[in-house]
Amino acid sequence: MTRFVRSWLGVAATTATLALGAGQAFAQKEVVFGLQCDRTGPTANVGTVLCPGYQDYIALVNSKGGVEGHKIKVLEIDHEYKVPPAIEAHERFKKEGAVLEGVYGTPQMAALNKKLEEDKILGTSPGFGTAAAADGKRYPYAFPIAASYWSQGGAAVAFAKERLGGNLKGKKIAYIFYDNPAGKEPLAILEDLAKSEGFEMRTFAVPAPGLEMGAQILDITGRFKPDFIISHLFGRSPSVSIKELKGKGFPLSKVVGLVWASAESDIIAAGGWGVAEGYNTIQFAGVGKDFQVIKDIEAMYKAQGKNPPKEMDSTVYYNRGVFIAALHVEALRNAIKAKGGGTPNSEEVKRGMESIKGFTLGGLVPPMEITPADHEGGGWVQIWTVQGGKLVKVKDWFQGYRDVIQKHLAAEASKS
Amino acid sequence: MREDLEFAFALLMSGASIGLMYSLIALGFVLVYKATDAINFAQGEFVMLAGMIVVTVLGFQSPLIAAIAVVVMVMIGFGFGLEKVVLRPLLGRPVVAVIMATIGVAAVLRGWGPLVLGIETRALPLPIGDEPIHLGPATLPPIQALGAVVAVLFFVVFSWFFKKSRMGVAMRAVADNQQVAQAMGINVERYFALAWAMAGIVSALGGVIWGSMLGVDVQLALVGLKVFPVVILGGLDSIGGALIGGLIIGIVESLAAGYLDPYVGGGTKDFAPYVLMILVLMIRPYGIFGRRQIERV
Amino acid sequence: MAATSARRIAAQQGDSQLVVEGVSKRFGGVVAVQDVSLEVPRGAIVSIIGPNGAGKTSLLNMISGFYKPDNGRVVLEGTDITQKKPSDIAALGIARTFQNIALFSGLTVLDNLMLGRHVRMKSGVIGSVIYWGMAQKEDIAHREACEEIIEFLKLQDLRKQPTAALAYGLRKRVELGRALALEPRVLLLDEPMGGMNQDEKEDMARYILDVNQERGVTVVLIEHDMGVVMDISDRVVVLDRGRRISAGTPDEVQRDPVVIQAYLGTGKGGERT
Amino acid sequence: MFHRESGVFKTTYGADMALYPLPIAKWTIIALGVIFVGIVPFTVHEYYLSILNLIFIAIVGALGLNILVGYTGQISIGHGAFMSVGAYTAANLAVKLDLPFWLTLPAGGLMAALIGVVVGMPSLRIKGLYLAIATLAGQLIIEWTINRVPAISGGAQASIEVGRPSLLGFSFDTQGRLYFFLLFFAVLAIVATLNLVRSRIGRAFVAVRDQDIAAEIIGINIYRYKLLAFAISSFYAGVCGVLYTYYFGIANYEQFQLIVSIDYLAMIIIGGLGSVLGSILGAVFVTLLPIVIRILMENVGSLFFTAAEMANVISGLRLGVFGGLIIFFLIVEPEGLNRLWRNIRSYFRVWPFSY
Amino acid sequence: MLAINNIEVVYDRVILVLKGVSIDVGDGAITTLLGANGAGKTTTLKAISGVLRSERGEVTKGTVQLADRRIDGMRAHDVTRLGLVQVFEGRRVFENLTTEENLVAGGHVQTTPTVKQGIDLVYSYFPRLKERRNQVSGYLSGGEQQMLAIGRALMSQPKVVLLDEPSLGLAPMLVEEIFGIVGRLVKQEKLSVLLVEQNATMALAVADHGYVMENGRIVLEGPAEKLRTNSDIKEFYLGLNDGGARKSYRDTKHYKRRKRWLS
Repeated sequence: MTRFVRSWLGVAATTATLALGAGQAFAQKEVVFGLQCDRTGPTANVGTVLCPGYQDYIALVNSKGGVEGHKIKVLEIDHEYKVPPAIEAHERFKKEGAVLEGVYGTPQMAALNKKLEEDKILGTSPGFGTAAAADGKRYPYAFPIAASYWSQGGAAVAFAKERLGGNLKGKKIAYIFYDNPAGKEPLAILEDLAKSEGFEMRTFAVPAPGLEMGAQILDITGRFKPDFIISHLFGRSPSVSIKELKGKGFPLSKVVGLVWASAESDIIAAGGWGVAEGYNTIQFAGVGKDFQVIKDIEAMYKAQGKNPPKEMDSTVYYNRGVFIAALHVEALRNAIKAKGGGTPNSEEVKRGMESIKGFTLGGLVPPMEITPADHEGGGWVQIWTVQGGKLVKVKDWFQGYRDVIQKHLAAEASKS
Repeated sequence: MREDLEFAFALLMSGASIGLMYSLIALGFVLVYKATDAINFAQGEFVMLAGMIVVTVLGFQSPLIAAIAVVVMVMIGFGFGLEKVVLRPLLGRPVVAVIMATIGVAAVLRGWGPLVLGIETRALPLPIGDEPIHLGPATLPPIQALGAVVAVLFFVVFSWFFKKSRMGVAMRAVADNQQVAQAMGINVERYFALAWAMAGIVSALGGVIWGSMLGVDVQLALVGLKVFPVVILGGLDSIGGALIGGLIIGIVESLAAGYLDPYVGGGTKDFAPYVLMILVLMIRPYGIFGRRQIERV
Repeated sequence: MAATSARRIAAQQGDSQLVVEGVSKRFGGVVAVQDVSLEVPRGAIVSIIGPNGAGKTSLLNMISGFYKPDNGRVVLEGTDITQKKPSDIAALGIARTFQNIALFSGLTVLDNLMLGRHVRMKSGVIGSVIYWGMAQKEDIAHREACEEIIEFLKLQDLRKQPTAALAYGLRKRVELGRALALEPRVLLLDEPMGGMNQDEKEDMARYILDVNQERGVTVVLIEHDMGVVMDISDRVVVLDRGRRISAGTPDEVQRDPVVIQAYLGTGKGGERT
Repeated sequence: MFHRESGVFKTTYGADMALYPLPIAKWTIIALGVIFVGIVPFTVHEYYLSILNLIFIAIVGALGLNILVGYTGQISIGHGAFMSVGAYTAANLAVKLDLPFWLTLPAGGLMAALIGVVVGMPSLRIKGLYLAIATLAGQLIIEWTINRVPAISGGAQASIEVGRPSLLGFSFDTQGRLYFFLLFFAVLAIVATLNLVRSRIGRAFVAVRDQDIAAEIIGINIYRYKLLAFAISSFYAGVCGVLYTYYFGIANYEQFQLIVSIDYLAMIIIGGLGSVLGSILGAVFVTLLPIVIRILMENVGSLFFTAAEMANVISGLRLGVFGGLIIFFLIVEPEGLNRLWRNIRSYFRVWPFSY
Repeated sequence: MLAINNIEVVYDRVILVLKGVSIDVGDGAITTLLGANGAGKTTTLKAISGVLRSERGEVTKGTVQLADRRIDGMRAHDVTRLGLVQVFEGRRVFENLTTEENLVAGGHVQTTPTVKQGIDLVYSYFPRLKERRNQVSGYLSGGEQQMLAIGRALMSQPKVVLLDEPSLGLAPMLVEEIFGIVGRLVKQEKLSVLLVEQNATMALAVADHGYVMENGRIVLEGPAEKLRTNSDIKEFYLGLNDGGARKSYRDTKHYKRRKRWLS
C-alpha cells in the first residue's frame, strides 16, 4: 500500500516539475544556447573542464548585461557520449527555442547532422567531427569553427618540417593514432603529404581505450626509428604515449600531439611536467591564463566573493570552452546587429556565425574568418611546447598546407 | 636478424610485464568469484576508487605509506559493505543479475566517486624513479616491475592460503555449498565478507600501481576491461590462472601489435586476446586452469 | 496374467524393440559401462538394477543419446541410433524421465506437456510469429492430446500451475506426463519411485503398468526399490561396476547368488546391529 | 498481456490460449490504440514525440534481447554490434542500391541474424559469464571489422548517410512523421514477440533456459534453438539498428558501442526478464530516467547548488541514480517493473476491498 | 538431549510449513521421523540446525532445546559449535574439495590437533574414505559420498546428529552398510541421532523411537517396535497387507485416496 502511494507521489512530483520546466522558458526575454557535454562518459576528462569554461564565459557576458541587451540562457545536457541522449538533447534545445547548439562528440555530430539541417539550427563541432563538414555548402548547419583533423594533420606535418630543418625528403614520420574514425581521418592528408614532401610515413594504431601501448612504442622506437612522431590519441592514451616514449628515450621535442592529446591533464597523468619536457601540442584555442577574458572571469568570481574554480587551471580545455562560447556569442552579436537589435532566430544566428571575422578575443581565438563556404574558419592552429613546467607558445597562429586541405575538401564536395 | 630477435624479446618482455599488471587487477576478480561465485564487473571502478582515495589522502600532505594504509583499510571496509548491501541479497540469482548489479555498482562509483573525491586528473607519484630497468635489449619501466612483483607476491600468498590454511579450505567449502558449509559451523557471511575484503586489498594496491602509471581520474576505471580475457582464459576460479592468463594476454597483445598490426594496419591487440580466449574456450570451456563443473544427469 | 505371458512369448520370439549391443563408456580413466548388452522386447517392462555407480544411468544416457558410447551400438526397431542426437532419438519415440526431476520450472504443467509434444509439432519461426492460422490450429490440436494425458494422470486442477510450486510426487507425475506427451514407443524411467513414500509408490506403479498395458508402451526402468522392481518387471538386468552380471525374470535374478552378493545383500534390510 | 482474471470460463482451447483472454483486455488494447494513433501524435509537443520515438526504437531492441536473455537464458553483451550490423547493411543497400526501407529493414535484420548466429556459436559449448565474454569478443571484432573495411563502413569516417524513409512518395522526415513509422515497427515487434513466446518455439526457448539437458532429451535440439534464439534476437537488434539509422540519418558504428549493449541489458533487467511487458517498461524507464532526473534537478537543484556545481551534480547524480536503481530493482523487485505493474494492477482490481 | 517444543515454521513470511511440532531425541538413541514427501521432515531438521534462515524461513513459535540451551533462532554455525550437526539429504559433499579437505572443513569449529584426531577417527569407521583421501569428492561414488557426508559431520565432535535420508538413491547393500556404521557410531561415540527416512522398514529397524509426520504435524509417535506393528504404518509405510505379508504392486488398485490421520 505505502509503496504504491509513494510511487504515485513520485509520478505526480515529476509531472509537476515537467510542467514547471515548460513554463520557465517564457519567464524572461532571453536567447537560449544548447550545450551538449560529456561529463561522465569516456571523454569526461574533457567535458568536466570544457563545459565549465563555456558556462563561465556566458556568465561573464550575462554579468555585463548580456549581448546587445539580450541575456543568454545555457541549457546544458550531459549525454555521457551516448547518441540517443544527444538526439533527445537536440530536440529539447529545439523545444526551448535554442538558436544554436554546441554539439559534443564525433558520433553525436554524425547523428545530428541531418537533424540540424532539417530543423535549421546550427551546431558547432570544434576540433572533432568530420573534416568534410568544413564545406558550408554541403553541410549548411554544421560548423567545425576550429581546425579540423585534416587541418591539424597538415599543421603537424608543417611543424615537423620546420623542426627537421625545412625539408622532409627522405625523413621518416610515424603516425600513432587512436584506432577509430577520428583517428583515421587525418590519414588522407598525411598520405598525400608524404608523397608530395617525399617522407616515409608509417602508421601505428592504438585500439581503445589505449591504456597500454608498449608494443607500438617498441615498434616505433625499436624498428621504425622515425625522425618525427605525430600523435593523434584520445582519452587516457596520450599520457601513456608520452610516458612510454620517454621511457624508450625518444626525444619528446620530436613529437607533436594533435588537439586532443594536448592538455595539461595528459601531462600530469604522464607523470608530470618533468617527464613531458619538450612535448609539442597543437592548439586551436589559446592556452594559459594570460588573456583579458580569463582575467575577467577570475574577477567575476572574486566579485562574487568566491575563488576561481579549479577547472581554470586546466587551461587547455577550459580555454576551449571559453573559445566555443565566445564564438557562439559573437555569432549572436552579429545576428542581433544585423537585425538592428531585434531578437534573432536560428537562421539569422547562422548567418551571424557565417560573418565572423577578425574576432580574436585578445589572442585566444585565431584570426579566423567563417564564411558560408568555409565553416572551419581557416583551420588555424598554434603550437605550444612543454618547457620548464608549463606550456609555452612556440608557434603562433598558422595554417598548415591550406592548399592541400582545400583540394581534399573540393574532392569531397564533388563526391556528393 | 639479431635486431629482429631483440625486437621479439623486447616485445615479449613488454607484454609479460604489462600482463602481470593485468593479473594484479584480475586477482581481485578471481578472489571474489572463487569464494562467493559473484562476478564483479566493477573491478575497474574498485581500482579507480582506490586510486582516487590515495591521491586524495596524499593531497592532505600525508606520507605515501599512510595513504596506502588508509586506502587498504577503506577498500576492505568498502568490500565488506558492498557484499552486505548488494551481493548478499542476490545470492543464488542468475549470473546476469549479479553481472548487472555490479554494473550498477560501477555506475554509482563513476557517478559519485569523482563528485566526492575530485574530478580532475591527478598524478600519483611513487618513490621508485623513472629510470627504466634494462634487461638485455629490453627495458622495463620500474612501475611495471613493481606491479609484476606485487602480482607474483599476491599469487604466492593466496595460493598458500587456499591450499594450505584451514581458513582457505573453509572458504572453498563456502564457495562449494553455502548451506552445508553453514551446517559445518562455518560462518558463511564472515567468509564472504573476507573474500570481498581480500579483493579490496588487491584493488587497493592495484589502484596505487595503475594510478601511478596512468594518473588518477575516472578513466582509471577502464583497466577493468582487461580483466575479462585474463580471467576467462586462466579460469574464473584459479589464482594461478589469473597470473598465467595475464601473462598470456599481455604477450599476445604485444605480439599482435608488433607483428599483426603492420599487415592489417589496425589495432588488433584489442581483440586478439579475445580471439585466443574463444579458441581456448572451445577446447576447455572452463579456461586453462578453471575447474570443470561436476555435472551429473 | 495373460498379458504378461503374451509378452514373454514375444520376448522369446526375439521381437526386440530396443537392442543395446556391447556398449562401453569411459570417463577419463574411469570405466562407467563396459560391454553391456540388453534386449528389450516390444511391450515389456525391463528393469535395470544394481549398486550405485554400476552404470545404470550412464546406460540410459547412451540409449537416449546424451552420451555417445565408445564401443557398441544401440538399435531401435532396426534403426541404428548410436550416433544420433538426443533430440532426434526423442523424435524417433524414446522418451525418458530423470533421477532428479528435470521439469521446466518456469512453465506451467500444461506448457511442460506441450513441450513434450515438441517433436510432434511443426510450426517454424515465421508461423510462430504470425501465429494466427497454422500455428494456432496446431497448438489447439496438440492441446487436445495433452488434455488427454492430464486426465489420465489426474492433473486437471494443476494445468495452469507453475511446476516449481508442486509437491515432489506430483512433479514426478508431471514428468511422466511430459514423457508420455511425446507419444513414445519406448519409455525410459530413471528411479521414478526415488524419494517417494509407499502411497506415492503405489500410484506410480499403477501408472507405469497402465502406460505399459493400456498404451502398449515398452518401459525400461531403473529403480532401487526391489519390491516394485520384482512386482512389475517382466525382465530384470543387473549391473555392477559397469558390467552386466545377471539377467532374467525377477525370480531368477532374485535367486542368483552373484546378485545377492553384489547388490541385494541378505535381503532383510536393517535387521542387524 | 495486461489482464488475466479468474472466474471467466472458456469453452474452447482456442479461447483459453488467446492473447487477450478477457473482453476488458481487448478494450484496453483498443483504447491504447486510439490514444497512441489518434490522440498523442496530434496533441503532444514534438519534443515529447522525439522521446517516444527513441522509446519505440528501444522497445524493438529490448524485446529482442529479452528473447535471448530472458526467455532462452543465454547472455549477450554484444547486442550493440548486432545493431551496427543491421545499420550498415541497410545503409549500404539504401545508398548503393537505392532500396526502400521495407527492403533494407528486413535485410538489415537478416544480416544481423546471420552474424548473431556466428557470434552465438560459442553458446553451444559455454554458458554464463564465459558466454557473456565471448559475445563481448564478438562486439569488439565486429567493431574492428567495420572500422577497418571501407567497403562496409564507407570510408575513414565509418559513416554512411541515408535519406529519410519514404513510402509511396510520403517521406517520414519530421519527428511527427517518424513517430508513425517507428510506432508501427514497435507494435509489430511487440505482437510478433507475444506470438513467438506463446508458440512452440517460445516454449522450447524456455525449456532450454530452465533445463537444457531435459530439453534435449524430450526432443528439443538445444543447439538449434540456442542459435535460433541468437538469430531472432539479433534480427530484432538489426532492425533496431536500421531504425536508428533512419532516425539519425546516418549509420556510424560508434553509435553502437559496448555501452549500448549494457543499456539494453539494463532495460530488460529493470523491466523484467522473460516478459514482453517488462521489455517495454524497461525501454521506457531507461530512456526516460536521465531526462526526468535532469528536468527535476533543473528545477529543484537550483535551491541547493550553484549553476556551476549543478552541471556536475546532475551528471554524477544521473549515473549514480541509474546504477542505484539497477541495484535496487535487482534486490527488491527481481522481476522488475513488470512485477511492480502487476502488483499495482492487482491492488486496483480488488480496490476498494484491499486487505 | 534434544527437545523440540511445539515449533511453527513460516517460509517467506506467509507459508506455514510446520504447525506445532514436538519431538524428543533421547540421549544416545536413534529417533526417526517418518512421513510423506512435503510433510515437513526436512524443514524440521533445518529448523533445528538453523540453516532455515538462508532459505527465507523462520521459526515463529515454540522452542528448540539442546541439552539445557535454547538454540532456536541461533545461526547454523553457532548451533554446530554447540555440538549439533546436520547431514543433508542427497549427500551434499563439497564436490570441488578432496575427501580430506572435506573433513578439514567439517572440523571447522575444532582446533587443529582435534581435527587431526578426528580425521583418523573417521577413517577408522570408513576405511574406504582413507583410500580416497586425495580424490576430488565430486568423483566419489554415491555410497562413498554418503559416508563422507556422515564422516564430515563427525568432525565437529557433535553430540547430536541430524541425518536426512541417508538411504536416498543407494543400493540396498550400501544402505545396510551405512546403517550398520551409524548404529556403531551411536553406541561407541555416544551420539544421539534424529533420522529422517523414506525407507521406513530400515528406519524402524534401527531406531529406538519414532514419529510420523503429515502436513507439518506429528500424527503418531511411539517406540519403534510399537510403530512397526501399527496397522496404518504397516499399510502406508511398510507396504504390508493386513496379514503382515507384503502385497504386490501389481495388485494395487487405481489411485486410492490417501488416508489422513487427522481428517
